[in-house]
Amino acid sequence: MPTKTYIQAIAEATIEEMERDQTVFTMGEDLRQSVYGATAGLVDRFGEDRVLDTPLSENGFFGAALGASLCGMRPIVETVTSFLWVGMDQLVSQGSKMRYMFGGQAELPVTFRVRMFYARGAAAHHSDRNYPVFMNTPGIKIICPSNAYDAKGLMKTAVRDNDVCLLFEDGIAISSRTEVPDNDELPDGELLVPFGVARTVQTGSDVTIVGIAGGVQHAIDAAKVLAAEGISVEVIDPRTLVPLDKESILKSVAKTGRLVIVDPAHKMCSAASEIAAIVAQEGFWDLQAPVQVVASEQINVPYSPALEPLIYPTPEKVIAAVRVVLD
Amino acid sequence: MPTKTYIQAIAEATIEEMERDQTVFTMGEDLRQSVYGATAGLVDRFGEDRVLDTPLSENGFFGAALGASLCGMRPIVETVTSFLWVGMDQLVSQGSKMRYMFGGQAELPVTFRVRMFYARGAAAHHSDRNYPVFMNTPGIKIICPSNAYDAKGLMKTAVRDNDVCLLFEDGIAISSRTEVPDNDELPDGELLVPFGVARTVQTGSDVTIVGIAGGVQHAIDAAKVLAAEGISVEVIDPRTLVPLDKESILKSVAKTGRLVIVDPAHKMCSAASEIAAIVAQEGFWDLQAPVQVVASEQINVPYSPALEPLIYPTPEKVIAAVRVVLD
Amino acid sequence: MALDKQQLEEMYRRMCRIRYFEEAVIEIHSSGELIGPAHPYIGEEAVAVGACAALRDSDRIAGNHRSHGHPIAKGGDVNRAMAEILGKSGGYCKGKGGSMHLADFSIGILGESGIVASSVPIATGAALAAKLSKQDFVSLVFFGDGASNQGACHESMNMAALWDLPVIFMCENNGYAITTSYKNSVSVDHVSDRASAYGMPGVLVDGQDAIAVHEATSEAVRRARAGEGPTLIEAMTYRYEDHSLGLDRIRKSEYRSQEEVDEAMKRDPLPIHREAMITHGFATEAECDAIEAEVHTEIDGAVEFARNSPFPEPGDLFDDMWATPV
Amino acid sequence: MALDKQQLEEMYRRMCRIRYFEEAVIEIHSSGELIGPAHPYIGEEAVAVGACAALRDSDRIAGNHRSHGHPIAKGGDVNRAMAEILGKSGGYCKGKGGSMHLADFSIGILGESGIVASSVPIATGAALAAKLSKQDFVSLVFFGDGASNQGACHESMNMAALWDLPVIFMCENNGYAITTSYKNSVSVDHVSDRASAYGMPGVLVDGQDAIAVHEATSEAVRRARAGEGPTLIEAMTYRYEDHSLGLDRIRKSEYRSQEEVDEAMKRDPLPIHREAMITHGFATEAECDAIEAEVHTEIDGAVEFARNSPFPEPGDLFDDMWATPV
Ligand SMILES: Cc1ncc(C[n+]2csc(CCOP(=O)(O)OP(=O)(O)O)c2C)c(N)n1
Ligand SMILES: Cc1ncc(C[n+]2csc(CCOP(=O)(O)OP(=O)(O)O)c2C)c(N)n1
Ligand SMILES: [Mg+2]
Ligand SMILES: [Mg+2]
Repeated sequence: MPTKTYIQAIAEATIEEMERDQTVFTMGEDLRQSVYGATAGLVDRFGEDRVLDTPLSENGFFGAALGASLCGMRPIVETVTSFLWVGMDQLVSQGSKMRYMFGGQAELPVTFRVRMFYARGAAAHHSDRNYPVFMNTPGIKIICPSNAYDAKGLMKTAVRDNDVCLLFEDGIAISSRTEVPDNDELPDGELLVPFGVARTVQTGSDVTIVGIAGGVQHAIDAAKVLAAEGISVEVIDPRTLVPLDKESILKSVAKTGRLVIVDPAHKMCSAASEIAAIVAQEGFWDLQAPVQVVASEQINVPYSPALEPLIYPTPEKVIAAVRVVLD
Repeated sequence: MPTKTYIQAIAEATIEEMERDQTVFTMGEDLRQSVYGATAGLVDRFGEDRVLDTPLSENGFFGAALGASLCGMRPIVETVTSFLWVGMDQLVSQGSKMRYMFGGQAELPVTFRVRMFYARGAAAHHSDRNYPVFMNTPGIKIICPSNAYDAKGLMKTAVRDNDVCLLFEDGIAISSRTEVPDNDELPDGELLVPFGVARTVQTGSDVTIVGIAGGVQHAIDAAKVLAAEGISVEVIDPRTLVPLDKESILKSVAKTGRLVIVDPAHKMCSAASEIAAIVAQEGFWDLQAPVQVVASEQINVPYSPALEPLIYPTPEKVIAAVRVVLD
Repeated sequence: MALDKQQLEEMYRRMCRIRYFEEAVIEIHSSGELIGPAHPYIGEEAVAVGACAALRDSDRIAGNHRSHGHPIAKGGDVNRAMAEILGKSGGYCKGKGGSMHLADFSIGILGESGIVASSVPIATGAALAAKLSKQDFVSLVFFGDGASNQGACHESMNMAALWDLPVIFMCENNGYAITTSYKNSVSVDHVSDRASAYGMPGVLVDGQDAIAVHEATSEAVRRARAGEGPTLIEAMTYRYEDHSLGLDRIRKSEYRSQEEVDEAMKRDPLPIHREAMITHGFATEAECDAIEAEVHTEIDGAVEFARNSPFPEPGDLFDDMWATPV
Repeated sequence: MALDKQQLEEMYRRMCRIRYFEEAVIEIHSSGELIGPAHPYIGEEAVAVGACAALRDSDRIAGNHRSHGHPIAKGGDVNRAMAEILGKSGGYCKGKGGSMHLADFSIGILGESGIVASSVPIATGAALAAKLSKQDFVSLVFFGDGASNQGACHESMNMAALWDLPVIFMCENNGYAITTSYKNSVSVDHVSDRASAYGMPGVLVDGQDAIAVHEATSEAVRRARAGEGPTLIEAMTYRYEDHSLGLDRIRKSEYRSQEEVDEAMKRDPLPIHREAMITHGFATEAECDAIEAEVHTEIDGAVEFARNSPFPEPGDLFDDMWATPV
């Protein structure tokens, strides 16, 4: 099976969906020149009308995408986590609310591709990992692929979904490669990954590690080290946070009795907090030890290469957390 | 001791702080006519320069308040939870980040008074309870008074604090009365409530209920009913979510072994989730039963009086949760 | 005159419909049957009706918190509108939206919106869809003088002008944002003066004269359909009632003088339109009376419909949240 | 000329300082010593220097992601600036801010900001503080042609005009936002054309000519200090380098032609200023050479300072987060 990078997977999904459906188009800043790498060649293939370069107006063009989606279009919007703040009103007040508020009349098939830069010296203004914010605002589906395969399959599902989807493209995974089948290798001729179905990355019996986005790789790396010591780790990647496959997590905890969650977001009110809370409510009797959350420190992202790495989860922190729950 | 309404308490705090310190001023929409009830008479007392009516430009005037605070002023900004989305970029990108990003050079003594309307038929666009969102974005202090006494004391502390403070004025508590001493009744001549110190509303031994904002009253009401059945409830009001007095919560759970959290925010990634996660990590061995979260349903706020009340916490839901943890 | 008898009468009918509808809402509110906020459109009827008279069913509109006039002007059903305001299952949004969120996608009403200026980008996006998919519809958004100060307006107008989108920006300048005079919130004399900053026409029109609003809108619609891009129209109008029902704290006379209110009320859009029809021989007194009587009956019917419509069931609570549930 | 020899020389010194500083940054970046993004100001030096020459130390500035030129023009210390860019503890922000967030509050530099247009409201607020507290300072904000499309600009300009705030909106129109020509993102010919939409003067100036920028800014500062309110200045300039170091995907020739770049580079602000000084008899060739040599030494020193400055310690991580810790 061919290997592809995460970003190639996104690019493939975009092209396939644009070819399949004339109502799909992309909009965002500097797409034609592919500043963020996922839209190269699109304008030659699909023309300028389907690859819109917008002015610097996130609130305006997020809203325009939503408005277009109400009228039969299926926009794919490219942006960056930190620019979501600028367009927050359209995302939350309109994107997450219109459908319910209008009694189900609004279909909102917009996919926001949100690059999540962090851990690369971009400082506080360009390093947000803000999906937990949108977990607290009901009405938006939240997709956090940790690898190229899921990125492609989830992105294609998102484009076909009639709800607003935020797809967070993890900045530390973006150049990583995984096996991604070509369409002719697939029985259905295409790769679609459903929402709300966690992936069990590896099975194990001593402890469950739930990884989110870039946290999955840390979980895998930690599991490898622990395996050498005879500790059997089950790694679970929820893949989508809304919907969240809590059953898979609870089932795993029922088996292992121990839970560590790895989340690159800031710790307070993180996705990890939510999962810990769910297990403390619904999986309590299965727990044999305290839950451990490995998330980012509750401070802004410092620029200095001497400081920045200290705030994020690392395999070492995950290993330390596993030792706590096995203690 | 005189009783005062929550909104009177806010008004008193505003006047006292404006009298005390010439750099304090208020800005927001329709303050001079006191549309939201807390700024009546201010313009007569302090003049138009210190009671600024702004254009409808939340991002602009939130930012202007932050900019003014960098230059020695102490703005009190009035707004509504739902309008925070509009000014989100200034709040998060600038308000929560400037101090750290600039290596501590920026002092940001701005208090945002944020009215939290809900449960009064205002529909999805005017019923946000979005403090958890700001818990995930480090750099902002979050104040959630549940009663008039705390509203006054915390507000005065906020105005004197050099960090950005969001003070959420709970819409269902806003006309409630509690005893609030006049200044001449107080040894220090004024009422200041410190941040990060929870209030134990009542002590008890069977179960701990942590209430947030309007959730505190539900906790108290539930506790009354339960007391009649011989169930002894300890009620804790954290009062501020950032900083969060987790020690008081953990201590109480150590005593009772059981925890219910009542939070009017949407359940996913709520303040309640965070508290549940903290206890699952740090208070696990004290827990004798699953934690229970009573928060708002994970859907948008419906308008109909036949539907809206169904989504929020109620004393009945709290009682049911207590029965679960005591089961 | 570009309008014929039937059109002029229909405009009058819709203006009456809005007026009587709002009067009924005020009455219902004062009885305590309605708890949430509601923002009466009384005094501004000529704007929505004049504008919508220039549109087709397939054209899209979006509006704001002052939200009953726009959908009724676009041809919305007063029964379903009133039921929505009472939170009933027979309402436009099955009771989930209420006063500020009326919508009827089947006739191009993309929804009223409570966050000030938030539907301006939405309407711009609808126009973008029309352009990209080569569908023959235009989009029109109603927003206030206060709203014009929001960044969302700037961004939308710039995009619309850049891309020649078929959108009409219809600013309803009723002089105030709640209590704030537009003179204290808009730094130039007129909102329409800002059109030049985007390279689009800015048109100032008498918002009490439905025919004038229709004319200005028709030209903007012509431009839009011809691919010539957006237009900013500012209709000068006046709100006769308080900002919002339920906001008792703000009595109208505290931020605007009684003389100003009285003066403004002399130019009531309903009699202005009625007289214009009669003067120009398009309708008789009797015909106008008949329309008024018909609409009164219609609105009584709407109130009855709304009152009889059942409340939604608790089991409906989670419906309509997702296209594919989570 | 309003400027004397000393001022003109100081302007030249600062322009050279920016140029050589940026050249050093580019060199350091290509060596791999610098990982984060950095946005060279080369080609635009006359804008920041011309503008800041019209300001006092007590006046405030705020800037954006293209962030080294503004603080240096305002009199910032190149040692601390360079150390910050390398993430060192001797940097302006102790290594916590980096290239995009240089700030020196002690001389009125309220900070560069990475979110495009986000410092425009901040600078407006600084001017509000000056007005409310009757402090005698003005505020000036640098933002790009791309930034001008953000709603934050609209809202700020409207407020500033309404309240006659002492703020100067300095738009650095370098023709592009990353790869997007301003002709495809601003719907009118010039950003300064938009000033009329706020009722403030809009001034178009040659941004390659520091003296011209100084003159335009001086008049705006005079207005501001006199309580006459804000001014929007658009300085036409050009970015000689790629948008950002590290964004290798965007080679300059793909979105702008080599001819265009070559043409623009003929109007290099440094030689323009140097020649103006010499032509008008304010400085000799030798004096100019001496300045250049001095500044080269200074920048070498800055690089050395930065390299020698220690990285922050892990124990510093949580400092500076709160005024009163949580
Ligand atoms: C973003 C936002 N800020 C504030 C409000 C509160 N609010 C509701 S209506 C209104 C005034 C709107 O004025 P205008 O746009 O002129 O419309 P009008 O009410 O006059 O029709 C305000 C401030 C809001 N709903 N949304
Ligand atoms: C809100 C926001 N959107 C997008 C970006 C990404 N971005 C960084 S610089 C830039 C272009 C800015 O153009 P302009 O304002 O003209 O300044 P210039 O870079 O030309 O100096 C963009 C799109 C950002 N930093 N912030
Ligand atoms: Mg108005
Ligand atoms: Mg530019």
